[in-house]
Order: sequence, then C-alpha cells, then structure tokens
Amino acid sequence: MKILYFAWIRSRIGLSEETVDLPDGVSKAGELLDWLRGRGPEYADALRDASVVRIAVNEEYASLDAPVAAGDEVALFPPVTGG
Amino acid sequence: MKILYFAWIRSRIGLSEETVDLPDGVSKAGELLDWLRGRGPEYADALRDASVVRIAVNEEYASLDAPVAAGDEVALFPPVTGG
Amino acid sequence: MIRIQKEDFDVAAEIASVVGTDRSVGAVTVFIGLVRDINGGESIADMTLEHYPGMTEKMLARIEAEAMSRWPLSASLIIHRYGHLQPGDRIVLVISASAHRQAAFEASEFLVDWLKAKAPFWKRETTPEGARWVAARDNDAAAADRWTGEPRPIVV
Amino acid sequence: MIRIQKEDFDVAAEIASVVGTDRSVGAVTVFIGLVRDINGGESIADMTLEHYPGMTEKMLARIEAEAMSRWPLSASLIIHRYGHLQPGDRIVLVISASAHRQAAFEASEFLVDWLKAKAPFWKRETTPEGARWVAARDNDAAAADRWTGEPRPIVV
Repeated sequence: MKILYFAWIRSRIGLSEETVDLPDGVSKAGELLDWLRGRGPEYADALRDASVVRIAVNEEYASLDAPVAAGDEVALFPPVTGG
Repeated sequence: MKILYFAWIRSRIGLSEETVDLPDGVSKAGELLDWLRGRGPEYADALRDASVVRIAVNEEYASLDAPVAAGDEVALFPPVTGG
Repeated sequence: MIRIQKEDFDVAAEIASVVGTDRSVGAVTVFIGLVRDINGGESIADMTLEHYPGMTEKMLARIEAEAMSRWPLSASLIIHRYGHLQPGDRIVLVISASAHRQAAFEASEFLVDWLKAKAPFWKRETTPEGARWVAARDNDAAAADRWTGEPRPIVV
Repeated sequence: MIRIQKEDFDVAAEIASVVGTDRSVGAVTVFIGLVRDINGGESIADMTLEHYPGMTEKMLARIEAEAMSRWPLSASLIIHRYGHLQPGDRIVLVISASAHRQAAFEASEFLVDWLKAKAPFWKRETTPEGARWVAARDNDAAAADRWTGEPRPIVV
C-alpha cells in the first residue's frame, strides 16, 4: 500500500510518500489512521485531530469507514486551500 | 423644448429630433405624449401603447406624471435592449 | 470607469488597467457579451446598436457608482459598444476587481443586469426576413429587480 | 477543458480558445484568482502552491463535467497553477461560455466554489513571521454547499 502525505501533514511527518504492507487488522481508512498514529510521535502529532485530516483512497475522497486494501494508494492531507 | 426619438419610435415617426414650443396645457410628460399623438398618424402609431414608451426628461427616466417645462430635453424610446 | 465606443476593446489590456498595481486584488470577474448568430430562432446576419449619447454615460456612471457603494471593489469597468456589429463581435465588457470572489462575482452580475435594464441602447438585427428591432426580454427586468431586496452578506 | 501547470496563462488567448468559432455564444464569464500581498492582516512576500498530481486532474475534470451537466454551456475551462508565486501573480483561471449570461455567471461561480472546496491544492505563504500553511476558510465550504439545493431555473 502506498501512502502519500501533503502540506503540513507531509512537513510534520517529514515524508511525502511511503510504501507499507497492509497491517494486520486494518481494513478501513480510520483503522489505517490509528495504526499510523502508533508509528511515532511525528505521526501522532500530524494525525492527532481527525477533523483536519482528509483522506483519499485511489484519488477519491473517502471517509474513515471506507475500505482500504493492499495495492491501494491512500493520501492524507489537510483541508484544501487552492483557488 | 427639444424632443428626441430613438429606435422604432424614431423610425415610425420618421424623426430623430425636433424642437417645439411648450404647447398650452402641457405641464406633465403624459400630457406631452397626448399632444404628440395628435400631431399626425405616424405619431399616433408610434406612441399608441404607452406601456412600451419610456420617457426621459433631461436624461433621467421619468413617469407620465413627471413635470416638463420649456427648455427641457425630453426623450421617448422603447424599452432598452443593450448589453 | 465607463466607456462608450464604436471600436472593439482589448480584454487583456482592460483587465490589466482595472487591476493596475493594486496587490490587494485577489479576484477579478469579467463578463463579455457577444453578438450571437441566432436569436429567437432566426439567423442574424448583422446588428446595429443605437444609443442615447449623454444619457448613456450618465446611466452607466450611476450603475457603476451603485456597484462601488454596494460591494468592496478595488475598481470596475464597463465598456459598451455601439454602431454596426456582426456575429462573434464583442458588444459589452464588464470587469470587477475585489479582494475576494463573492464581491467580484456579485458586482459583475449586478452591473450587467442593471445596464441591460437601464442603459439606453437598442439593438436592430438583420435576419433573412429583413431588419427588426430586438424586443426587451421580461426576464432582463426580473434579473435587474432581484438586486432590490436584502443583499447577501459579504464575507471577507 | 482543464489544465494544471506551473506557467502563467494568457487570458485573452484562453478566452479565444474557449469561444472558438461558436457563434451561438452570447455570454462569456471569466474568473481570475490572484495572489494578494496581504492575508489575515499579514503581508505576504510569496507563496508556494502544492498539489496532488493525478487526483487534482481527476477532481477538476469531474467539477467541470458537473458544471456542463448543470448548465447549457458551449465550453468551459479551468487552469490552476502550482509552484512558486508572488503577489499579483495569477493563480487560477475559470471561463464559462453560454448563449445567455445567467448560465455563464452561475457556472463560473460554481466552478470556483467547488474547486476551492474539492481540488487538492495547498497554499504556503511567506510572511514577516516566517512561512505558514494557509488555513481553509469556513465560508469556502459554505459557498460550495450552496450549490447542493434546488437550482435557480435557467431562462434562455
């Protein structure tokens, strides 16, 4: 599974992209977030407030309940500010 | 008093502009319209339907009740279609 | 700024002059009205725009002043052409510049709605059946009237 | 049409390409978003726009398709820049072309509202206190949401 980070989530984690094996017990986006928070203090800090974390699975906006699977591209980013 | 005609009111009357002495008994725009209608069949035809005649006195939209006086510039035209 | 002219205008140059060097401008909205090749189901060969010199300037200046008083605009522009035009030709240009987009969009829509309802211009079209004066559309009056109620609050 | 690019764009050339030779177009509306030299009371020296390549194209294409399905448009265009920008620089261009102005205005406003709420771009500004990520504005979400109710009837 490829995970992408953007904007201040990217800066806080210090990574723009990583590839991980789908962890055991993770089948939904929210579970993936919980698992990532446990990877280290920079992850916990960047992903602490779920209300400002947007999730996209395979380039589509997704909720915490959305299914995730090995091979998916999951992106985590703050609310968008283009335009 | 200068009277200007525009668009199809101008074409029907066959005049774009004329200067008339303020007729006796005319002190409002509606009275001027009535007087003009009596000047000939082309005037009567052009000004028959007051609902499609717009009046401007000294370059300001005016109602049938608006006062008109010698020296005024009165314009008669159909609803505008610019833009 | 308002201009009434026979000649075409340069949209990019006009946008640049409206924005100028004002770096507080975050949103520019532009409306361009063009001559269509069909109207009311009839094909249009060409068009002549007549206007009332003097009153036209006065009305456009007043409409622009009204927009400037209703919205926090940095600048705005109305250019309206008259004379002989053909399908595809530009008739009118409206530009509004503001810090944020809501004011810029609303102001341009207002300027177009009010100039269509109030500025003394008349269109005469040539169709295969001959020339005809364009009739005013009821919904242009309705579009102008919708600006008389309570304004939508401006969020800056 | 949608484009995501680092380079600036030529507004007049883009308008010409949107209208093309379609003489049924009577109304063109344009929105240009610019970098402001002040935001939230702080002066802005420059800005960097980050985006999510792939998802950005997908979202903008979907937003444009939604506008084309809601309004009778002849054509539309969204160009969004990314990378390093300075105050006064153009960020985004939206163009809508239609027979009549109501559709063109509403479509451009919709396109801007939805791209601001949905397209994955993020702005980072440099202020005298250092660089900061721009926070999303609540009223951008509200502006996007107002298009979910019943549409205003289109009069043609």
